[in-house]
Amino acid sequence: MKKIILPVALALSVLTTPVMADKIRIATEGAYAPWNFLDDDGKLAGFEIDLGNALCAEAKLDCEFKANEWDSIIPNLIAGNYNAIMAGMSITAERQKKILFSNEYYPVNKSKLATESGTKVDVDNIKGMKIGVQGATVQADWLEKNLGADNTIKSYEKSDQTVAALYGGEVDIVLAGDGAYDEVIAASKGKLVFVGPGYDIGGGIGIGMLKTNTELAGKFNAAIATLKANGTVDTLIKKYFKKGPFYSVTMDSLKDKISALSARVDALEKK
Amino acid sequence: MSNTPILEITNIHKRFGDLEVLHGISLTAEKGDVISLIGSSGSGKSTFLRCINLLEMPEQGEIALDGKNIDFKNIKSGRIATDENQVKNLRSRISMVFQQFNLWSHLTILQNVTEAPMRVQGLSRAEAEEIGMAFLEKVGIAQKADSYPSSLSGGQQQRVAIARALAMRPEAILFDEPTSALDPELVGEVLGVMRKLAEEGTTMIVVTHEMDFARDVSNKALFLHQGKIEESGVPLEMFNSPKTERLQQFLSN
Amino acid sequence: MIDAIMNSAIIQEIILLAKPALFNAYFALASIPIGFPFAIFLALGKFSTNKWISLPARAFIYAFRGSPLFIQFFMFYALMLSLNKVLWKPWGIDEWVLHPLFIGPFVLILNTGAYAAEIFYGALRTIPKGEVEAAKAMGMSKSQVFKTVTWPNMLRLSWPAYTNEMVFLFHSTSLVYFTLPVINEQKDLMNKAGELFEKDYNIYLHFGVAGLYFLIASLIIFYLSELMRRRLNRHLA
Amino acid sequence: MLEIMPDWLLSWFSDDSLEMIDYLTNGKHLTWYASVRYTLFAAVLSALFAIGFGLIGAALKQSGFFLFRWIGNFYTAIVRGIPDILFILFFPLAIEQGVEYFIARSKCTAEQIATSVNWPPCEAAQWFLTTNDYLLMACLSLGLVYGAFVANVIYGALQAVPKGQLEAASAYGFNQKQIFWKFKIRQMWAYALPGLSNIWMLLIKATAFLSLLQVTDIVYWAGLLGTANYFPSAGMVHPNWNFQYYFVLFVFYILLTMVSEKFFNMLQAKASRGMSVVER
Repeated sequence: MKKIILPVALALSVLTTPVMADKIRIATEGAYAPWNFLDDDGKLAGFEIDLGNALCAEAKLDCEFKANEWDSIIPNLIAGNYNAIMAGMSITAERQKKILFSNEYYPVNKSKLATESGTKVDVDNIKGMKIGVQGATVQADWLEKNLGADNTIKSYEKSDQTVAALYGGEVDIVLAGDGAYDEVIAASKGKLVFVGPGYDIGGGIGIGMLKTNTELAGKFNAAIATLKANGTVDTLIKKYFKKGPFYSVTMDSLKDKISALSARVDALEKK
Repeated sequence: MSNTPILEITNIHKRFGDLEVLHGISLTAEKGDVISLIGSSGSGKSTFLRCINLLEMPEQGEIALDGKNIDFKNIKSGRIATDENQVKNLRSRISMVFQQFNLWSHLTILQNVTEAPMRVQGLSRAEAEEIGMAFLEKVGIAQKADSYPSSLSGGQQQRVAIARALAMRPEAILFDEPTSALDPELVGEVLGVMRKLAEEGTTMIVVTHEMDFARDVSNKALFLHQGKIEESGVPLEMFNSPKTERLQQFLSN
Repeated sequence: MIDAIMNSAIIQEIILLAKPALFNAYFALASIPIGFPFAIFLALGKFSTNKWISLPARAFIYAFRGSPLFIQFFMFYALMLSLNKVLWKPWGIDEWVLHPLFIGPFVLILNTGAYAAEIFYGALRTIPKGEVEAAKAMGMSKSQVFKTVTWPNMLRLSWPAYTNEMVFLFHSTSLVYFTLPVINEQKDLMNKAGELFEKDYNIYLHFGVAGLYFLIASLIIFYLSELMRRRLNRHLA
Repeated sequence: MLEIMPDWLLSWFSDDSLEMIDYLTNGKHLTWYASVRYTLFAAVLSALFAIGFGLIGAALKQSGFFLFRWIGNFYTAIVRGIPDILFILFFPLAIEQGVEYFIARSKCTAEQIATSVNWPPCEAAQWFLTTNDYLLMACLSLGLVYGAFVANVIYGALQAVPKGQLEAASAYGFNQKQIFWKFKIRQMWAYALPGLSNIWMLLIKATAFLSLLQVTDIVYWAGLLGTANYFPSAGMVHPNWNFQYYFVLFVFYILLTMVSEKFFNMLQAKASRGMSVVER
C-alpha cells in the first residue's frame, strides 16, 4: 500500500512543502469549560488559553491555539499537526509512553461524581447504574477498571454530552475531572448535585508535547515554575475555578484556616 | 332458458380530456353470438371493448349483465362503479384477450391459466390445474405447460392467453385485436382456435382487422367511425353491399 | 521470517476485529427485515394517486435521501434524548430506546427505507401495464393484482439496485458509533480500528483489516443477492 | 448586529426576539454561517478531483493493456466494497504518513527508523498540517472515493455512445482524434450527466464528514452551538439544543440537494439538446 501512496505523496509534498513552523501551535479541545471553551465570538477562551498565553509570553514564544476534537488530540500531536496540548490533560504513565509532559500547571485534584438530586447513590458500593463519562479520558479508564463490572459505562465524545445525558435521564451518574461540573451544578439550581467524596484519578494537569521535543519542554517548565512562584497560576485558577486548589498559601485560605483554628480554640476553652 | 341477452350495452359515451372518443354506442350480445367490431384505427372500437368490462370507465351509458345493470355513481373526476363486487363479477364472467397477450411473464404457462380461477373463483389448485390443462389441450399447447411465456412464439402466447380466458369458463370473451401483434405466418393458428370456439357456440365480441374472419365467422358486425356506429348488421350483407360510403371506402382499402 | 510476522499480525488483527464486526452485522441484519417492508409501503405510498398518501411519502423519501445519514443520526439521538423524560421513562422503555443497539437500526431503517422506496418506486413505474390490466380484466381485486403481478415484477425489476442499497446499508453501519455513545466495550469495526490506531499509528494494518471485513461482507451480500436474482429471473431463459 | 440596526427597526421587535436576534448573530453564530464556505468549497473541489480521477479510472478501464484495465477495475471495485468513511479517514493519514516516510528516509538516521515507536521516526520528518491542508486532503480523499463512481459512470457513458454515429464520422473522413473528441466525448457527457448528478448528491452529503478531519465546518459548529451552556462567560446560558441545530443542518442539506437538482436538470436540458437520451 505504501508503494501506491508514495507517488501521490511525492506530488503533494511538492505542492505543500513541509514547514517547520516557528510558531508554537497549541491544541485544545474548546469544549471543556472552564478549562477551555469557545466564547461568544467563537474564539477559544478559558483557563488554559489565558495560562498558555502567559506561559508563552514568559518563555518568549510565539504561540497560537487551535481546536481539536478530544479523542484524536494525542494522535494529531504525534502526526505533527501542532506542537503542544493544553486540554485539561492529566499526566499519566500510560500517556507518558507516547508523549512528553511538562511539569503540572494544575495540581492533582478530585474527580467528582454528579447526579440528579433525589437519585439514591450508595457511594461506597455503586452497582447497577448507568454512568456517563467522556471517552478516552483517565476518568473513563478508571470507571472501566473500578466500576465497569457492576455498572453500564456510557462514553461520550464530549464532556458536556455527559451533562446532557444526565439531564435527559440517559445516565444516572456522571464523572469528570475537577472543575468541569462546578458551574453546571451551580447553574442547575439544585437539580444536579455532587455525590460521594471524589476520587484521585490521574496526576496533575500538564502540557503534552512530542517526546523528542525536550527543548520546548524545558522552556515551558521554566515558565511554569516562574508563574507558579509569582502567583500568576493561582490568580488564573482563582479566576476560573474560584475555590482553588492553589499552589501558594493565599491570604484568603490563611484567613479560613485561622478562623477555623480559633473556633476550635474557643470550643476547647469553653469545655 | 330466458331470452335475456348476456350483455346489453346502451349508449356508451367516453371522453379522454377534451377528446370525445365514443358518442353513444350500443350493443346486444345473445348467447352464441360472434360479434365483430370493425373500423379504421382511431374509430374507438378498442376503447369501446375496454369499456365493456370497465377497464375504461364510460361517463355515460348502461352495461347490463344478464339483464342486471351495473350501478354507477358520479364523483368529481367522472363516474365510478358503486359496488366493486359487481365489477369483479362482470369481469370474471366476461373474459378478455389482449392484442399484446399480456401473459404474466414470471409465471409458467399452466400457472398463467390457473392463477385467476384459484384467486378469483376460489378453485383448489387441483381443480384449477385440471381445467387449465384441459383448455391448454384445447388450444393445442399443453406440452408447453411448464415453460415460461418468453420461450413461446407470439402465436403460442396468444393461444395461451385464450386458454387463460377460457379457464374462467366465462359467458363471453372479448378479443381486442388478437392477431394484430403477430407475424403474418402466425395469425392463422390463432384464428383457427377462435373459429373452433365460435363453432362450439362461445359468445365472442371481437375487435379485428381480419375481414375474412369478420365475414365468415361472426353473425353480427358493427362498423365504427369516429366513435359512432356507422353501420351494423349481418356481416355477409354488409360486406357484399355496404350501405354507407364510409364502409365502402373502408372495405376497398 | 518477515512474512511470518506479517501474517501473524494480520491474523491477530482479524481476530481482534471479529467481535466488532458482529456489531456491524447486527446493525445491518436488524435494519433490513424492517427497512424492506417499510420501503415497500413508502413506494406504494408515493405511487398512490391519492395525494394525501402520496405527498407525505414523497416528502419523507426526499428528505431522507437529500440529507446526510451522519446528520440524521445526530438529530435522532438528540431527539430521543430530549423525549426521554417525557415519554420513554414514564413508559419504562428508556433503557432500550436510548440504546445504540436500538437507535442505530432505527435511524438506518428510516434512511434505507427512503433509498429503497425510491428504487421500488422506480420499479413500480416500469411494471408492464398490460400484465396489470390482464389481471384486472380477470376480475382480480387490488390485493390480488398486487400479489399476482405487481409484487413479483417489482421485486425482479428492483433487485439489482436494491442489492447495491443493501451493500450501502452495511457500509452505513460504520457511522453508528461516530454519533452515538459507546456502551462498555460495545464497539463496531470503525470504532475499534480507530481505537487501535490511536495506540500504534499503524493505519495500514487497522483500517486495512477493517476494510477487509467490509469487503468480505459486501461480497457475501453480492453473492447471496445474485442467487436471489437468478431465482427471480428464472422465467427469462 | 443590534448595534448596526436602526432604531425604527429595533422598535419593531419585542425584547425577547431582540435577544434571540442578538444570540443568533453573535460571533459564534456568524462563524457558523461563514463555515458554510468549507462545505461548498470542499464539495466543488472534491467534485473536480473526482472528475479527474474518474477520467483516469475510465481511461484505465477501457485501456487495451490488460494491466491498466486490471488497475482500473480494481480501483472501482474496491471503493464500491468499502465504506466511504473508512477511505475518508484513511487517505489523509495514509498520505501524511507516506510523505513522512519519504522524508524520513532522507532525514532520519537508520537507527532512528529502526528503533522509534512513534511515527514519524524523527522530528525532522514531521509534516505539519494546517486546517487548510486538512481540507485539501479531505477533498482529495472524497475525490478518490467518488472518482471511482465517476469512472464507472463515464465508462458506461462511453459505451452508450451509438457506434453508428462514430462510424459515420469516420466514413466522412474525420481522423481518430477528431472522432474521439468531437463526437465520442461530446456525446458522452450527455449520457453521463444523470449518473454524475447522482454522484454530486452523494458528494454533498459526504461533506458532513469534514468535521471528522478537524475541519471546522457547519457540522462541527452545530455540534458546539447545540450543546448546553452553563457558563455565562461562554455566552448565553441555555439547555441542550442539539436537536434544533442538527435539524437546521438537516434542512440545509435538503435545500442544497434541491438547488443541485434544479441545476442539473438545466444542465441536462442543455447537454442533451437534439439528442434522444433515455431518461434514467
